[in-house]
Amino acid sequence: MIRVQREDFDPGAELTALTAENKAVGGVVSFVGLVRDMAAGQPIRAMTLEHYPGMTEKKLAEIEAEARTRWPLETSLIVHRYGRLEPGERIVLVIVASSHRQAAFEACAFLVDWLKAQAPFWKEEETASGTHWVDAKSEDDAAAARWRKPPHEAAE
Amino acid sequence: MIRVQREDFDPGAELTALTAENKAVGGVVSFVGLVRDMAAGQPIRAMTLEHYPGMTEKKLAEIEAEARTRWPLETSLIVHRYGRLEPGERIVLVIVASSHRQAAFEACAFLVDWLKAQAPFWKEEETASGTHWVDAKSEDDAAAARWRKPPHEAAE
Amino acid sequence: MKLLYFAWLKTRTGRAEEDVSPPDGIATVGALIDWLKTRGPGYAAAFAEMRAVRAAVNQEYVGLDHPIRSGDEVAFFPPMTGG
Amino acid sequence: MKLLYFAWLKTRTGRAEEDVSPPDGIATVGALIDWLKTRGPGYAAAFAEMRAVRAAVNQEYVGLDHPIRSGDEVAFFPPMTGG
Repeated sequence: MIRVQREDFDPGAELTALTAENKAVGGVVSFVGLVRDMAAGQPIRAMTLEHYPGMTEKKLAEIEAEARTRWPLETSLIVHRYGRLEPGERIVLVIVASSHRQAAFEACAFLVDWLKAQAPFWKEEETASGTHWVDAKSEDDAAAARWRKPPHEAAE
Repeated sequence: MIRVQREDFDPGAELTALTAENKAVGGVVSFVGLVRDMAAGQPIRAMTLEHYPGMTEKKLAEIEAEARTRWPLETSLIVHRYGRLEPGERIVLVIVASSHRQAAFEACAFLVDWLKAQAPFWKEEETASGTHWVDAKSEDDAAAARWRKPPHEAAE
Repeated sequence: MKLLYFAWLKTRTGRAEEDVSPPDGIATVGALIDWLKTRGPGYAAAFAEMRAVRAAVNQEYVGLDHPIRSGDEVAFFPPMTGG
Repeated sequence: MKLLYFAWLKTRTGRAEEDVSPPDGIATVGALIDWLKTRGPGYAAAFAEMRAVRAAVNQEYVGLDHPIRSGDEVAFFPPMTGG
């Protein structure tokens, strides 16, 4: 399941709801991304996440579907916020449940890396010197590239 | 922080409490282990986790300290239950918070693998045919061995 | 044809979206960009650094040689910096 | 010397813990096990499959050659199956 929303979410409530009644789940791995008060060595006051409504939901659903073809998952959830967020606020929640913990860890890391590189969100930061759009980090592309299938597998 | 307890825990409340007021945290990875209703292809009614009081706390604290020497973590928490647990109940919670998501993912996976292999807990399962002690799985040792430092690193 | 601009492409063009009818012969994303750049200094600034511009047609990421037709939704934006 | 038994070692020996005073000359975990096995069929059964027995002295995992002394807490258990 995926949700794109302005408002905050409750990680514990999502986690409980996601796995209630599914007793095949042995391990649940979750990721919560938070706004940090520093970015590139500079204090930041807030950030604003802009997104592409419609396409964002579509890309998140594609990413989730891809994870479910790669790992044997019982269930999964991606919640991503947009709008202005201050340090300490939650940005994104990814929860993956599987009967096997290793699958859950890998799929959750994959989803986070992949959505950072593939989901249409753009971050604007507010610092003492004004607001500016954040440049894409090559480390985010590198993290996503870890999960790219080698050509001989992709061709199968 | 580590806790060994009979009673259930609230993953969302723990997560919120752990990262409140720490605005250097960018990513929080958590693992919740749940009792499955099947084990080795057999339906199970319940399981009972026995532990070695005192030594359990000591080993968990050692494992957590080891993770904090290996990754730059802001904070971490391990909560492990003991006693009789039914399918769907929570067994263990591991939360790791870092300014960098990759460190949080790796440290959380390390802690879960390592505690399964190193923490003094023993599992007794109740099935239709009675109760029996569960044998250690070689895959758990293999998972823990992934994190063993090669000899030349360990010697440094 | 509906155009959408995000992040600093929106700031530079001065608009989040617009409807345009490019002249005949504008058949690819790249040709559309070349045409847009003639429409004023804001557009020229938005598309000055093509290394940092990404495009989507009908909500799929595409390259500059991707065909476009009337009725398409074409979006321009910098590389994603989400989460 | 305090002995602790967990999981099926507890079931087989019939006790969770006990205080023992092994005779002089019992200086290692292995020697202690050999002595315990002479104390009855439950002990013999508990230590019959040594491949599946682990030990800790004063809450540290040790091998069979680890020294023991009076006042130690010695625990016996199968490989861990936690979480």
